[in-house]
Amino acid sequence: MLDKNGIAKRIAKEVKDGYYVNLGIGIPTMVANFVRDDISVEFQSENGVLGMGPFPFEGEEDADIINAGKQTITTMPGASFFDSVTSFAMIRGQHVDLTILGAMEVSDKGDIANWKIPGKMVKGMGGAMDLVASAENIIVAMMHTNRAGESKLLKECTLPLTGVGCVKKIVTNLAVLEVTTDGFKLLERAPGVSVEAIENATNGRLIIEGDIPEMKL
Amino acid sequence: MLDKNGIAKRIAKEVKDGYYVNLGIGIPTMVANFVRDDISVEFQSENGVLGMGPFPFEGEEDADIINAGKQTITTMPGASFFDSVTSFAMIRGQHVDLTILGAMEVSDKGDIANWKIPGKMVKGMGGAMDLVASAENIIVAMMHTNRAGESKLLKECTLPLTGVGCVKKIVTNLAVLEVTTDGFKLLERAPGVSVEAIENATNGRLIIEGDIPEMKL
Amino acid sequence: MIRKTVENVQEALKGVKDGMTLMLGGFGLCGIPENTISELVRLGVTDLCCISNNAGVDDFGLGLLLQKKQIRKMISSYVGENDEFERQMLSGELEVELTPQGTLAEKCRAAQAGFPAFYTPAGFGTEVALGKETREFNGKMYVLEEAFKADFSFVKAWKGDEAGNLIFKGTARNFNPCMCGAANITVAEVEELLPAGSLDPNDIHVPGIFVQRIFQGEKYEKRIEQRTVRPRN
Amino acid sequence: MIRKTVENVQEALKGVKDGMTLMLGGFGLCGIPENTISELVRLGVTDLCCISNNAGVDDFGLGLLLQKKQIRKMISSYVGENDEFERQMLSGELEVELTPQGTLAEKCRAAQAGFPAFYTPAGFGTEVALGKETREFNGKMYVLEEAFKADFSFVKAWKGDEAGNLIFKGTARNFNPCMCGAANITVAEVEELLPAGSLDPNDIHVPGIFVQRIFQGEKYEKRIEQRTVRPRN
Repeated sequence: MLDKNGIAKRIAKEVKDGYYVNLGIGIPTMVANFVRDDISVEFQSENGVLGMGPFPFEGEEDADIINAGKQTITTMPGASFFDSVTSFAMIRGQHVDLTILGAMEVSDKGDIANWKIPGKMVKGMGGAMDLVASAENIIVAMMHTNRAGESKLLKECTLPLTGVGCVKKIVTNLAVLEVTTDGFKLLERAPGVSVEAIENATNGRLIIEGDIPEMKL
Repeated sequence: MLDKNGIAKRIAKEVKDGYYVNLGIGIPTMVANFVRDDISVEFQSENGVLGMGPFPFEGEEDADIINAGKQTITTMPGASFFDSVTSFAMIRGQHVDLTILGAMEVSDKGDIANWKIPGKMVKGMGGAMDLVASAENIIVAMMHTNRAGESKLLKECTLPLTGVGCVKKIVTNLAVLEVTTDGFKLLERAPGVSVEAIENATNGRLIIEGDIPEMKL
Repeated sequence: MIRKTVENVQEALKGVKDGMTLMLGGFGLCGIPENTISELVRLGVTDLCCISNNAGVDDFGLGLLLQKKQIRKMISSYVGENDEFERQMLSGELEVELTPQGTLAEKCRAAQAGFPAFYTPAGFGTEVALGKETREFNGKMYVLEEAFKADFSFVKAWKGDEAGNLIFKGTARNFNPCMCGAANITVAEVEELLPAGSLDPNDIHVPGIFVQRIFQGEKYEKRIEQRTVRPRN
Repeated sequence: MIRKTVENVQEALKGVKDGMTLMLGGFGLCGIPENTISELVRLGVTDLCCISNNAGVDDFGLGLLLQKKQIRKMISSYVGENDEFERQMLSGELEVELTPQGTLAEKCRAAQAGFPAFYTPAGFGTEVALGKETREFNGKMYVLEEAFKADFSFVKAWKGDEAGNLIFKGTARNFNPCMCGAANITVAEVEELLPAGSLDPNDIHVPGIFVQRIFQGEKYEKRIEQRTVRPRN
């Protein structure tokens, strides 16, 4: 079973040379720490920066340079700043190659819910609805089950949707899955996790074909 | 009767302190020469400059700094350069206070034709259609009649339209007219021009109420 | 050059009244019009509709207006980090219209650029699209979203000049440019107000035509929401 | 940082084929991709559809491609100053689609920003609106215009860096920014190509994400169409 760092590490392997990548808040942000050094990747943050670097050294924080999670950041050589309209032109116009974000629920049709729990938590969708409606290549990073032990991979989402039929891949603490027209296709097991454990933790349609390899990190 | 300079001079009196003004090619461009020195005006050119100044001194021309008529220009303190999208945001968004342009024909309903003579002259509309469709305040600068002596102020335009019901005021070599729901309302006569001469040169509905003053330049 | 300079925030906010719709730039606490918000609190105008990507934190940014219950309605994309906001919303005191972030930006830009409405894929199939026209183009579904209308836009820039030209710093740019010219009156507060001619015409982020009033803010706290750092080796 | 530098114009134009739709930046002869146009002439590609605000003059700019009859269709707002163009158009050899200038810019921007179509007031009631959907919003009539689709965008900037970031000079900016990212492949030629990190991230006009290939042009003639001057006193 993976921890959050493990999920981020596995997703980092999906990042290819030359990619522009948008990272959501939480586990997705951690992906940046695990991307190979020998490839060129630029991180976009929807509040208006391309070419994000690591956190600043203490004392060098600049209130005017933050990411979408409102964290102080730095920039890399070749970075640019721009306004929100241009930022979403990048996103809506499909110039961002890979979008990684968290979710509360994903359905076996690729629907995603991650912005609202009616009557309980209403923080808003931020840029998530724009991202999932436009991105060609979306990976969801999340735990396989919620705190109550219930599956987050469902037949139908029960929470208000963020987007419809948009998720292509999911990396959880238990598995890597692809969303196909027939449901979640199991691609890889997390180290030490059995196919049965994944079946038990998955509520939506699950496709298991042949031997399922253990993921390499 | 006015010459082209006279038309430009009369129109210059319509330019108010604090106005952003878009000047078309031809007579409109000449208006800039006659605007009072004691008011602040900024000239916009739709190819991407606000705060246009006079032509450069010889030897100081810059191929990268031109107006929409492709003439080399200079800029005034406080000028800005921008792209075509932003330029037409200014125009379509009604941030430009006054638009002055030439015309081949104007109808007594405020329609304007100035971009095409079928089978003969097809230079294109450039920014004219955007300008007339959005500007709240459009003044047409033109000769009252064409070279064949035919009126350019018509009941209906005969040439392909540039815009519908958009012209508010017309300054010609003979008169200043306002476009009202009842037709062209004669406001002023050019020096030495009789009301009869204006009537004879006008084909569309012409409203003459009371004494028509001679224009002051 | 058309002068737009006003002496202070009081003069800049002349005409702001109860019940108005205001746009306010900024992302989180980054690039917010701090001096304007303080003056709105002091003025005590109420029943406001605020269009702003976020709602500040409890004791800074728009949170200050929320505390005083000056806001009737918020139009935002993300309103976390604010307990008082959540309380007012869940109790029904505060009306909230949540809008996808890119749609929010474009609704401002549409108002600025004279577009009445636009089609965006964001929110299709979600509750955001409820009651809105949807339409297919080239096999993909889009939602028709209308341009905002607002009485005032309040933005914050790094440098500005007397002609109203603005330059922003870093990610403090965010929603500020698209809100300029998107309301009847745009008021820009800047850290440094310069004479016309001080800024390179090539470097202007927002041309002065989109700004009606400009003033130099008295002080900027520029509070950081999430101070994240790495150790020096 | 993602490197996009190519060695020369030959490499930059790899993949350009007969029958393609090309966007070309510039207004008149100002800010046109001179080196790209020369190479298109040399390549002899034909049956092209060119989206460009103007069509050059007889012996410069897109006029060079017209002379060689490489263009099947022009989509432009203004095509004066070009006798050969007029001859080909009136004889029917050349297909011409005239589009209002602001609409032309926005059709590029829509393609760049992922909008399938937009409503503009320009051209309502004129032959430009024939066959197009029209619609009323708030008492005013608008025409529905669709985003362009193109195979290549060719733009010209003043300075660029290896990450594809672009900065323009003066009014040579014009249509270049909205064409970046509006085609499958965007190629930028620049007067000066710099290492990444040479340009201030605040000053970038077009972020590199919208540009796939960048090269330094061999030479720039920058011809002036209307040399207007005033006498020194």
